[in-house]
Amino acid sequence: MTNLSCTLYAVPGASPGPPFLARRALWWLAFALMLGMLVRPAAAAESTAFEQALGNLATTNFKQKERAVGELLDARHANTRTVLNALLEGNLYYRKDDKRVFIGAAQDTSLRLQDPLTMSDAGIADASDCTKITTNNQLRKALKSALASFDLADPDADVRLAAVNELLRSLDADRVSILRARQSSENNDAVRTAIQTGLAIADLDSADADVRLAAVDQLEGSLNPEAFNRLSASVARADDGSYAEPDENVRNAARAALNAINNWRSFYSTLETLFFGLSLGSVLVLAAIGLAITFGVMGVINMAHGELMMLGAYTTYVIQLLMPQHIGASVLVAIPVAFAVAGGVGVLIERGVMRFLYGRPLETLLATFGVSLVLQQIVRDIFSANNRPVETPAWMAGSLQVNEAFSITYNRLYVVLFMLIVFAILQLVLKKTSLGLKVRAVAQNRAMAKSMGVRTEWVDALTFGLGSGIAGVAGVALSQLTNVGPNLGQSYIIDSFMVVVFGGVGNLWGTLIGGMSLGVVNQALEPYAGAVLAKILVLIALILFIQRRPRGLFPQKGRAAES
Amino acid sequence: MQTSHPAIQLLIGERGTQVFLALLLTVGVAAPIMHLAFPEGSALHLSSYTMTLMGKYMTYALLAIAVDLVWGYCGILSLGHAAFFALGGYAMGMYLMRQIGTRGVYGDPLLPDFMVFLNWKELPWFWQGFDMFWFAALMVIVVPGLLALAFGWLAFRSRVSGVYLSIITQALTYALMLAFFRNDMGFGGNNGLTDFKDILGANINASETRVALFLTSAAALGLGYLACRYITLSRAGRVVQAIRDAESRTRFIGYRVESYKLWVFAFSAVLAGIAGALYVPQVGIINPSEFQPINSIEIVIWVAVGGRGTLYGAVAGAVLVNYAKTYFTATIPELWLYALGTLFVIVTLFLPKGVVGLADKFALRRPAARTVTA
Amino acid sequence: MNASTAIRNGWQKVFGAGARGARPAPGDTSHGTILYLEDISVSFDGFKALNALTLYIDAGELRCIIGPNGAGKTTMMDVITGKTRPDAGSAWFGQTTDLLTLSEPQIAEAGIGRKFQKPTVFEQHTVMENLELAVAGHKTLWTTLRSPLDRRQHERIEEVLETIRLQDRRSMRAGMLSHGQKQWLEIGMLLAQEPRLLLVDEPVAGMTPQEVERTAELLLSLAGKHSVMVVEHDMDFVRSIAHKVTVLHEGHVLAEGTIDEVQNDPRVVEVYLGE
Amino acid sequence: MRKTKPGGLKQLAAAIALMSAMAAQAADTIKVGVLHSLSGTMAISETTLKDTVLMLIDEQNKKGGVMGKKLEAVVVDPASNWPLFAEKAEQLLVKDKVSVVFGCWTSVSRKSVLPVFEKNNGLLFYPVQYEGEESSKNVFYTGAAPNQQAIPAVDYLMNEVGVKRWVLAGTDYVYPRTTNKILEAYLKAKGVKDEDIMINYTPFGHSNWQRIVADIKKFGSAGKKTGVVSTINGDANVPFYKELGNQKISAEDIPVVAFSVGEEELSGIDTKPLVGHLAAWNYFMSVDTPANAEFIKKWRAFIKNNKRVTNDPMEAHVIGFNMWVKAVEKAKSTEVSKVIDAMVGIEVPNLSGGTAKMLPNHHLTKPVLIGEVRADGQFDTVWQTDGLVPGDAWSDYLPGSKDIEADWVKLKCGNYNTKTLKCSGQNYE
Repeated sequence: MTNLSCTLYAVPGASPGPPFLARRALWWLAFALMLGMLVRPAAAAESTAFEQALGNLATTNFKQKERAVGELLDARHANTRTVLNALLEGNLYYRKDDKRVFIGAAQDTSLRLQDPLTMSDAGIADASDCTKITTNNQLRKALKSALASFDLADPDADVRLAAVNELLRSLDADRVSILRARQSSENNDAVRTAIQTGLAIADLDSADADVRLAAVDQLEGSLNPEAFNRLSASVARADDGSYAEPDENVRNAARAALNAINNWRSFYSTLETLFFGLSLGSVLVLAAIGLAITFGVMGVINMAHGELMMLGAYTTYVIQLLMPQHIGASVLVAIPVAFAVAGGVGVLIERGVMRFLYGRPLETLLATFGVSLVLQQIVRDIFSANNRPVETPAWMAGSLQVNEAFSITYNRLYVVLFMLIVFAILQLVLKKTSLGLKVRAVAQNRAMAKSMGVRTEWVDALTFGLGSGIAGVAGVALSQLTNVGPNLGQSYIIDSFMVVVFGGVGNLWGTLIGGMSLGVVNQALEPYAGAVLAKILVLIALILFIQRRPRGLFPQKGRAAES
Repeated sequence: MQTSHPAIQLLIGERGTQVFLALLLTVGVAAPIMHLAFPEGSALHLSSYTMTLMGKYMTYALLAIAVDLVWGYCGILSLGHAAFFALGGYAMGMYLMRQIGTRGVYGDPLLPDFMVFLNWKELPWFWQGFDMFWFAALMVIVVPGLLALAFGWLAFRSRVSGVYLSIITQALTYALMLAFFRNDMGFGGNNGLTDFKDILGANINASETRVALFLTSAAALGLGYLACRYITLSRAGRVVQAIRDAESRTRFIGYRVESYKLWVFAFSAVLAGIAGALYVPQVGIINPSEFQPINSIEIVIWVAVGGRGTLYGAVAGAVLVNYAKTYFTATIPELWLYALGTLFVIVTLFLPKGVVGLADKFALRRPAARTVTA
Repeated sequence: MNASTAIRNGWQKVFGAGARGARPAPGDTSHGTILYLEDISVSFDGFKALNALTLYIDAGELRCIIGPNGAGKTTMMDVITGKTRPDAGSAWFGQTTDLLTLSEPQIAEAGIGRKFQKPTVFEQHTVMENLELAVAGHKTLWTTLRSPLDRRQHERIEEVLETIRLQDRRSMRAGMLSHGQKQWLEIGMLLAQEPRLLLVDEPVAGMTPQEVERTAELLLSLAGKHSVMVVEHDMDFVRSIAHKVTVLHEGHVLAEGTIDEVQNDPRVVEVYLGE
Repeated sequence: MRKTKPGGLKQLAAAIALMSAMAAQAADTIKVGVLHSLSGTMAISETTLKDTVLMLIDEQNKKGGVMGKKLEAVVVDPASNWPLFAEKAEQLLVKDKVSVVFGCWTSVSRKSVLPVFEKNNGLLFYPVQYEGEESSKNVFYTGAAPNQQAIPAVDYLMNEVGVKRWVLAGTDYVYPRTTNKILEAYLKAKGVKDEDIMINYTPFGHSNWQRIVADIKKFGSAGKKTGVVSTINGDANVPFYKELGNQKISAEDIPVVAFSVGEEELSGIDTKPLVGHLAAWNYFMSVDTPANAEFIKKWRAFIKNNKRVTNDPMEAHVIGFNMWVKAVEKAKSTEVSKVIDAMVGIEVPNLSGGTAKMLPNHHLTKPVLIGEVRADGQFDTVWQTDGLVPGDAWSDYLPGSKDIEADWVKLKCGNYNTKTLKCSGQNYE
């Protein structure tokens, strides 16, 4: 057996690597399927081969590890799958003194070992006596591919779909035959479609023109990138004028299919751009909306606004430190806490500094700039100048795969939704509560509001606190998108002011629509102009826009606003 | 009884001006002598480091005056003056780059080093002419001036004012910063222009050149100050201040407010450009971070700390804040942001007229500056 | 107005080109009327501040405009001085000058001066400087930058100072003046401007009875040489100066005539009593 | 400055005595300048290096200093402001008269201080990987040159991973521009076609990567193995990797090899989405050598934080500092010219078990390590060069610089053109 595989490896051109390993896994699976049962060999020969293969894993050489994985598959041992899984998850160790391989579970500084041969407990070892068997990308890919073939018969359709997609990543004749065998017994639509697409791609290589034609028909409308690549290749004209696809009819069908695919692709890419724009716009709006209150309603040029967002982001970090077991919930908990922290600091700033400066808006700029420097340095002293790692909860990671050409990342999607919720709540507070009424009254006519018994000082503090608190909430969202460090605020302050001014000072709807349109325009330009030029163009457009409409998108109207 | 010609009032009048001019003259004379005449190690020796530092402060002071003219006197809060400063600096930097000649690391006679490594084959059109000093000097004035005219024409014509104006000036300098950061623009990208060798044939690092640059900065500051003072004392200056206090009222008396604002803005931009041009050879580098929006805000803060609406206050603020920065970053590198931040808050809260306002309070029963004009 | 003239006008506004050049003599009053307002309408957010207002002022006339709050008095002045552009209608200064095409400084230069309801003097400037700013003459940047006032202008300022009795306050900052003095200073600035049509918004608010009396004298003395339009609430004051009174209501002219005619007009009575 | 409490003359006298003792000592110390930003955008990276130098000085003083004299650190904060770097450099050299300066991170800060060091004949140790194309008499470059980082990394991707299609993504400044230029020339020399290379530049601190990552994904779906070579700088990395993770681009499909992401940066990132992505450095904290274990222990004790990580530029400072100490002892003087002459040829052990040698072009010999990011923010070394790679100041793959050589021993020149036989730049007469 060992000899045989040695000769097998010696075959020139059989490059070691994922397809090679997967193929053997597939053969094995095919064999199992043919027998209609999972093989349960207990034979001594297989155990020996398995044991030997295991021993070969005890190395730091990745090439050798790949070979050992191949041997493990060849051994067709009942525990092969468990071992491969353990290797993929980094739970496979070898003892330094005798190079024996174990499945290990880390417990503080020690390891609970399990013998992979018998799956029996092998006692506890000191962690420093064992070496973890590491993997690299190529090895992990091979392992995943090998494990996928085990999953093809999994009762869970999602697992099967993932397995099929894993196999589609590198198709060859063996996989095709496996997929063909699986096709008839597959009862889930999504999985079957995936299999059919894969088979159709394979059929493009058929010698029979009718089969190829049928395959092209099958692929029409498919957004699988591989399908697109193969179809494009088939109609591409080589240097000598010949085509990869010899049959004229098939070529025409392929062109038609490509046309259809291209149409869909450009449709989805427009959707994608729109979503990118909306999500960028949401970030801008979130960053700006607190400012729309402190700056727009109160007239304070709050240069510390960015630092209040930074406080919100750091709050998220601290909350995660406090509840490391519940990362998923930590972000939700952080929202009210960040509101309270940033809002509280905002009230402090208002009571300590701002209240002496009403009616002197430009001086608020100076003072809040000073405050922002101090806040930055405080954070630097507490948390160090380094960025802090804020974890992304599982429910915010990944993307919503609409189809193979269009997916929406969850974190961006949630940010859009989150922004809308924050905006709605803010509108409610300002329009429906007595605080909101007072805020608007003070904004419009301070003296009059005061004479009517509104405690303007109290309203000022709460308004500033509200704006600051919302900045903190925005910081929670930003912590999921970007660095959490002392400079976080600086990178958003300019953009925030632009959004508020573009929308029209004192108008929350203006901020919403302004931020969204700036985001969409920026993203629409980016594919043509690149990220930098797109931003420059947006800035120039903003300058020209303001000179067309000197009071922003939604100016405050009436005689009061004119003077 | 009758308002005398502003030219006569330039040197007399305000005590602040007198103090400023006296100080400038003293420093301008003493510093070069202390640097050149006394040997190193002598107690009276002034190191080239200190002198260059003082020269740098002077360019900052000139920049502060420029901002004070538009903000303190005309009420235009420009948060984009660093852009004009940087443009002037770039014009000078381009001249200095061209003077390197074959002494660059690649030894290319025509192309600056960064163009060689970007594989550029020929000099872009906008670099033509900068090998001549007079042309570069002209550009120091023309480029910021024209940009200010174009920008101001757009903004003032449609009566953009207040925070809207401030924010679009930020957008202007921000856009310029992003543009200059692009290596494809042909201004050296992030590294900017550096490693200068000669200015007007003299080694830029030589003591004599440093003295000459220092003296030029002092002269520019003095002349810039007097020019601004002339403007503020003239009838036009009074119109400008009237615009600051009641813009639409000024319009109803028959003044073309836009025109006044535009030319004051442009003149101020030119001053900023000159300051930038003098700054660059003394610090030895110009790079796009000079365009940072935050820099423009800082200039405004110098003026506010010093005392808005008095030219000598702007000078005092620029020197004070920058000296504080130099001093704090060396003595308390870990705490200096606290010191600076607190300084800003304290000045705003307790010294609404800046530090010169404080000085005025102590100067007993000094006749108000304005009464002198009568 | 097409795009190129718009740009040219914009350019002129900013650079003042043509300001010293030949311009048609504004306010040609050969037909005896100095101000024509016809069918002027202005609305703010759906609220009609002026509603097809039609009003003529004769050369040399002293006209009083009265009306309850919100009648559109200030808006009308805004339209005349170029601050507000009407949605519809026409406004001519004399036969040749279309006010709707001019900017505020051009209108001022054409010869219309305005005193605001709330006294707006330049508080940081001295009394003298306020008058210097206002005094008639070239007001371009180049002139003001280069040359001080000429002899004639100085004389004019002295005259005005005497008229408004602020000679001994000439070096005082305008912000330090009393309310009445500010009113006077503003009137003085108006005089220094030597306009042909004066728009005076509530000139006697906050004045002592003596001051009111003197103001009435002053305004009467101006009439004839200048045309004056006074907006005022104080009916005694109106009675003391007015030959002809116009009543505005809800953005249009309700009644016009002598003070007695107007006061006996039932519609006017209803408007005022209804208030 | 603490005020002396009004507690009697004794205390005052003691304080005076102490101060005079300090002054006496100060006269007898060797001053070491530390020129790293402690505030502003670069504080993130540079603060650690300041602490590293302080620790090294502390260690050296415990060993009795250098030539019997104690070392004294002079720390300044250039605040991530490039002109301020030049000003502070001049202050260190002219006012404080330091014997040596350890400092700078960004290329622009180095370019800014370069004339100052050359004019005042100062001595600078620059610890960060950089774009090369420079060799100054007054600067020792202890970080990697492009041939000690970028080229081996590309070799690894090409030969071991089988990458056929390349994305060169970088922040738009000199280091990525130059590195990508070198890599592009190198790849083309290896037969990679134009259409298989995608080059993309983004501004500093770029945070919205949706579009670019989507483009990379499309570029990578053309049926050939695709790899990304990232010279993306600092702050822009976090959102970049997050976006990669969220758009489900795994390291197995499209590996990203980064030159600016080390342990320090990873400690500020949620590393889950990064697992498997690569970095090329000359040192990893996970390197299993006694010297490294000792260094980590000392560092953690000094910084009083048991979780602090170490990184490549820190190792560069360790090497540079030890070399400087050796050179001073060899020259028996701290005089800059003598130390510079003594530096070339000095060998000190590095932390990964090899020996760093100072070459005549003022660059070092270094091993090159490729590591894959682990979930705990450390790297698994997956590949390393057989021996040490000598740093090359002037790239052989750039048309402008392939004829240029730096040799401060024989040629006494940092940019000697072997074609024209001329020396330009610093020693040009």
